[in-house]
Amino acid sequence: MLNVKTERTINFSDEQEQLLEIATNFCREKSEIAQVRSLLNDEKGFAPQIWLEMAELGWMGVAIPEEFGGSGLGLGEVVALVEPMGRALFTSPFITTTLAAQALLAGGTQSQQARWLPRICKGAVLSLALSELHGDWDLSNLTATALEKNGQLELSGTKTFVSYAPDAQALIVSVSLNGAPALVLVDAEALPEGALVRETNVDETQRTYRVVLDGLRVPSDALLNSGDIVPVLNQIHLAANLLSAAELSGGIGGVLEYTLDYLRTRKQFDRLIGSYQSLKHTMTDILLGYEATRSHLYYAAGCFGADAEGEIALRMAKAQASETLAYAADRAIQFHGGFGFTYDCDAQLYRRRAIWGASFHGDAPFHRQKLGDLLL
Amino acid sequence: MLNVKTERTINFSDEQEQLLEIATNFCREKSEIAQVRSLLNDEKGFAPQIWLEMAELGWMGVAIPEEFGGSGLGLGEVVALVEPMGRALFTSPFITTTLAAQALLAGGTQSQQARWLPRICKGAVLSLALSELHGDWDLSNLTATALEKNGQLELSGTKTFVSYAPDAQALIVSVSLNGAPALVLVDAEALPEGALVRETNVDETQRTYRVVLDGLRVPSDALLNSGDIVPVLNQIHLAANLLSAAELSGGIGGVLEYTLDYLRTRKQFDRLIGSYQSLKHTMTDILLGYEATRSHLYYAAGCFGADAEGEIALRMAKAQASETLAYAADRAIQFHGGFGFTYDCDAQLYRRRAIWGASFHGDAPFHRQKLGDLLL
Amino acid sequence: MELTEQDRNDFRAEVRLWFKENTPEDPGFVLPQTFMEVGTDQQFEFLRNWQRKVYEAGYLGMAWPVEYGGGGKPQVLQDIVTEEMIRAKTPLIMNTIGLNWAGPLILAKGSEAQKKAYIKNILTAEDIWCQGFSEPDNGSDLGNAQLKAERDGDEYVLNGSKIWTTHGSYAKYMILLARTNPQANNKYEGLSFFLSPMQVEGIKTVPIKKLTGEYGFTQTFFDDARIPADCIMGSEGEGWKMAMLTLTFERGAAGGQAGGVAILYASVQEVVDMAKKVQRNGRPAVEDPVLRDQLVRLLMDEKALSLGGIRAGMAPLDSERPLALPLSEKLQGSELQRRLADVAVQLQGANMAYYMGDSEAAENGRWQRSYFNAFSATIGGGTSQIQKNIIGERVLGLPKA
Amino acid sequence: MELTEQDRNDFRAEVRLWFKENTPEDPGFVLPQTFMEVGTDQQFEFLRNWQRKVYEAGYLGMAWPVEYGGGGKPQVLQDIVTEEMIRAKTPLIMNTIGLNWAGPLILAKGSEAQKKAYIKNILTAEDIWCQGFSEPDNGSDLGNAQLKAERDGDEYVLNGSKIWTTHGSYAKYMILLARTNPQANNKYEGLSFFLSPMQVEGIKTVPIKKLTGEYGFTQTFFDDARIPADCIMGSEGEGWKMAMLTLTFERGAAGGQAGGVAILYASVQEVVDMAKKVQRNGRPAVEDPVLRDQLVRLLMDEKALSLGGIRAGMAPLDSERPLALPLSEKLQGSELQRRLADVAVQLQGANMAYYMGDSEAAENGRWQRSYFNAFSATIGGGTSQIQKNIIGERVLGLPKA
Repeated sequence: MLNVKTERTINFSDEQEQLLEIATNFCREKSEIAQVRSLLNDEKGFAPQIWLEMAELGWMGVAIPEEFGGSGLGLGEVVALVEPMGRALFTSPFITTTLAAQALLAGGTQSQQARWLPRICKGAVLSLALSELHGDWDLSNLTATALEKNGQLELSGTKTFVSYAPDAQALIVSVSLNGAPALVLVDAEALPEGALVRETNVDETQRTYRVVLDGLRVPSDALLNSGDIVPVLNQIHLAANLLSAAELSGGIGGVLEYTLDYLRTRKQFDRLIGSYQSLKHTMTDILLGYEATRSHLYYAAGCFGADAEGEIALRMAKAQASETLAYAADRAIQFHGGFGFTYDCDAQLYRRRAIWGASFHGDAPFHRQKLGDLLL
Repeated sequence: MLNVKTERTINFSDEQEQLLEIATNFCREKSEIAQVRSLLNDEKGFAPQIWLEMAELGWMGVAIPEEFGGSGLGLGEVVALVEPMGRALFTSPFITTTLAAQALLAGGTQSQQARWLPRICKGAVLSLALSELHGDWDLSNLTATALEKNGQLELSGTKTFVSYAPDAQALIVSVSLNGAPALVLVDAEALPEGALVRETNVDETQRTYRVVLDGLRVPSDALLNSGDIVPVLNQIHLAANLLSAAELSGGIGGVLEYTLDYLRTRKQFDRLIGSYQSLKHTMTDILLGYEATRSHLYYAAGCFGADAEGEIALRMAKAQASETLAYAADRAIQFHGGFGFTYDCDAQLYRRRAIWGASFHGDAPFHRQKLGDLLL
Repeated sequence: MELTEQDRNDFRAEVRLWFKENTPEDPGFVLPQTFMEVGTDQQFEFLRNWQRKVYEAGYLGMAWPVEYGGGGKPQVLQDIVTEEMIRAKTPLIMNTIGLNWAGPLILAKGSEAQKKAYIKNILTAEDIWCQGFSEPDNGSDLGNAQLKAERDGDEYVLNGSKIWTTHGSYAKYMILLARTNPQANNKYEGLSFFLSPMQVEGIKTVPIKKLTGEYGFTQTFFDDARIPADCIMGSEGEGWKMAMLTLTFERGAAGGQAGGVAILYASVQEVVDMAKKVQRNGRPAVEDPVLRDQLVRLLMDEKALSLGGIRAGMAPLDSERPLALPLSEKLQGSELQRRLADVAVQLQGANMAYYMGDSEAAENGRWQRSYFNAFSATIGGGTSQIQKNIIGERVLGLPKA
Repeated sequence: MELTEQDRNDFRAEVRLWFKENTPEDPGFVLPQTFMEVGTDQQFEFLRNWQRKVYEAGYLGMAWPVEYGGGGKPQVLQDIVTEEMIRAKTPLIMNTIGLNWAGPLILAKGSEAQKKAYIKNILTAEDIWCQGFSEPDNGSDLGNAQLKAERDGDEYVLNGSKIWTTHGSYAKYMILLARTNPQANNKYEGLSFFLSPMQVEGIKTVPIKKLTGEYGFTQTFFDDARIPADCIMGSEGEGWKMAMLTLTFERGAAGGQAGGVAILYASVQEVVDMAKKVQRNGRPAVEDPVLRDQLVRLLMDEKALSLGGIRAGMAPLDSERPLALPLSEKLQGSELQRRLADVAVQLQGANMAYYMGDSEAAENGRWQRSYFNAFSATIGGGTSQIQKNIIGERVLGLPKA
């Protein structure tokens, strides 16, 4: 309701404030646009030495309990790291590794946690293999299977959009086991030759792979906790959308500033084009979408995990971020005129990011539909 | 498909051309805005002497066969009369009477046709009583009932939005009879005292009434053809939407010109406000919506009755007209600034018309949903 | 006086109880949703009495100085009262122009005599205030105001006309922007600002019928009307400065308002509730998937607006463009109200054509009326188009045309 | 020659058969959707051969004069060919700038020598033509072109740069707008128009990588390049007039084009067909009610655009604003293509991130690529924003800023 303080407010911690500032400076320095563009054609798609610097800063452990070498904070703090990354188009296996850590915390066995979480804090890359070719955002819709045989699991099927798979020391793979969803922790060394197929992702800053599971065998103890795994999948789904919203929110900030720079300096018909009302008002709409995104985002960051309210908040954040970035980058291309149509104009980088972000665990119409179920 | 001539084209007859011109001049002359406004507080809501002039011009008989005194043309020709009426906010029982005539042609008995169609051509007002309080646009959803008893029909229930009911010599009323839809022709004289209750219609140019049927008895031969009446109801639904689209299309033309006049002459901050791009571009969007409406409308007029293609065309016309007028009139209020907020500014008249038009046999989302069923 | 959380909670409980016990029942006639919609004497008297009652209970002007009739308490208490009024769905507090625009101005810039003369009667609703800024030919362009004020001895002689005067026919005073020097260097320097009496020969108010069919505004005509020279605020030529300061109070960009709810905003939840009751195409409107998508969009926008109010105060999340949230609140709030009323009308399906006064109109035709009334906020106080210019230029640094 | 309906139908049948028998099979590499997208030599050679084949069959330049290589037949026959090409989904006809822009201009305004020299080789695709209008600093503002052409004896010396040169690296000639008199009364009078050769020392083309990752345009640099003085069209100072005439051909506002399909527009039905095949949230995308609403909107817009083309010729339905439909076709067509590609991408759900080259990309990533390529038409030839200004001013009579 307008002008009324909601009972719940935005909880923005000192840690978030510090991380936001540190990450902003870090990304500004380490991810200048020349660096971003040089990575587009790089096979890895990220800079390993910078990844190690991040590990040294403790970023991969932010949301990992202290007993495993982390800082014991939450995903709300991770949001403050990811937003600046999105703004600078800085890419690394940070999101997928963070989500893999969350999956282990939510559903891993004690020995899995003890084995992998400390390594993650120190810089090990892990990745999630949850999507399939049918493209359903419901992570419980699984056609990949595991069969138990002689104390081993035999996997088959194909997973899609597995980020940075060749750099991952392990993958967390969802499969159907005895008709129910299950998660399996697959050591990278167990993958057969040719299991990883690089995908052509519209977002060239990303590295994603299809993983062909056929012929893959892992020991039975590679299973995550054998209880009902659906809540774990749901939690990954929500966490993935929170971090995705943060990354997209940053992207809006980036493309907004990039476009404003042009509109403030480019002349046509002897006028600065930013003085034209049709451009000025559109940029204002984009600003308002950006502000709305950030409000949703940091509210969601502060109440992540708080049942329905937390879920509502992050779905709003993702829906708003996703649609706003798509619009902002679409207009950025248009408003850059002929230059906007070139590969050299950064507008396309953000537009491609918007598509990737929308595809990643649900786009705006998907989340609005879910919100309808929660709110109406 | 772009740039490809469709097999079917817009059939615009010489008769349509003539009627369009005649009606444009007629409405310009007979329905100046002062006249429109003087009728807002008039009990009847229309000028009977002008109605008789229309009858003399043969307008009520345009779509009635020659054997009944009409011209034997079709509803496509009526469209060319109604569009200029909408533009001038000219109101009369023309649409409801024309639709009643079509209902009689589609489903009336020979004696009903022989009795009423010639009278309609000469200026008798008839009206349709099809809607009910549940507001379903599906005309087969009926809670009003008729019971056959001693060779009579006993009616009960309430019909809504019956146009110009006190001036109607007869009403065509839909009821449920033995569990199936039926249409009953009710002579005005048979209506009990107090059966007509004037409604407060948001569109003050309209006169609509609730008709309380309780206690109403009519002879059995008041039934329209006793076969399946659903196709007749569907035909009325389609015809009503075609004429409504025409009226709304005219309204767009009217409010567009009205607003342009203001934007070309009103200054703020020492500039003609029409020179501001945010207004100019919006007006252009409205123009494009208007042109799209007219293209759909005259295509629909030319292929009315042609099965699926005709139905698709008129639903597109109604959806486009309805949404465009609502938008055009909403922006007209806004762009007139403070004056737009007054009752004296005509923008509100068109905005109210847009609501009435949307309510009348289906708004834009409704028709798009039907189009989805037909096209996807 | 530092208040503890406990103090605030205790006070909130007290206030909540008071409004529970004292909020008037439905008077049997339609009440305004905003202070600009007071269109009948019946409404006016009812709301004036309600304001006096709230004031006498100590819940209005709580943070204004005691010597002029205020409560001398911390602002936070008044804010709690406002929140509780909204929660209790009380009628609105009507004398808004006095309480929230003229009052803070007088307290900030007025002479001791002016404070003594005006402040208390604003609080009690004894004196109703109105505003004379807009003119028929200068709706958006205030700096171009042409109403003439010519000095003649101890008086100014006023000639011209003001428009959109809320409460014009009830007001005892008007905050008036007038041109004292047509030969000034620029249009702004020629303006002066007056606390003009309204019951003066030569001042006439004529009601304006709104697009809803109701009343609420007047046009005010000045025909050789003479007002005392000492009712000027500041000195000659300072009118634009005073007007701009008034607007910062009006827009809530500066504090100092007496409090009270001036506008009863509709919430999206109310639309949702209706969508569950109203039929569309033979089923509850809320089941329509396309409409659900629209409703969720509205809920998201409303939530963002509410969260924006919180975030605006949080420096680390607000440092990049600190003006973005404050400068966009009016634009977004007013446009949201228009859009949600529009959706609320549409979802009524075939019955959307029923208007206020029809027994079958959903929620007494409230939403149709709200939709039309919503334009007062998207037009008044700077149109939405002007707001976007301001944001584009002042927040985004885009060049002026 | 008056053609009967029967003549036209017979001709259509003949053409339909020819395209059925002669339309080439999928060459195994991606073909361009528009003439602006020819990015590889492989594509170029394939399309050049296809154009020659169509010309040799008598289906291109049918209405151009026989003496210059045309068919000397009624325009309606060429229009039938174009329609049948679309129906048969043939590859596009690539030498568009020659066939539809430069060719008509030369036929309308060129000397006999120019017609003899250029027309036939345009039709056979022997000579590829390109256009030099836009410059790096003057994308939208053609009248401000700065490329210098200085007369030196029997030659002009060119210095400067043109950008967005479609077919720049393949072209033998360029229609060139250049500044011959920087001291003219106004910027327009200083311009002249040339049929400039491209294989000249000092002219260099550099490919521009498009946002899709492909090629198709070049930037063209002129560094003391000398061209014969007699390749001017009209006289010095008539450049703006010639450029404007060229744009009327380019925009289809005047007839005289040689024909052939230059742009393979996507139809909404293709998106609908995909929506039936593609899964979204575990069910066919076409079953999503919100998406259905969007698809119907697109179908309506497409139908209106197609009907508008018919209605534009019908005086009684077009008399109020006869320029409205012709002037809005480019705007609406280009924006529709962008929107429909956007929807086509979105409906792919989680798989929308697959791009051209991925074996799992829906329809080979065609829609992602189409979406990006769609901006060439919303930006080129006058941005959509400029189109709206033109319509607002020329059709609606609104004042210029």
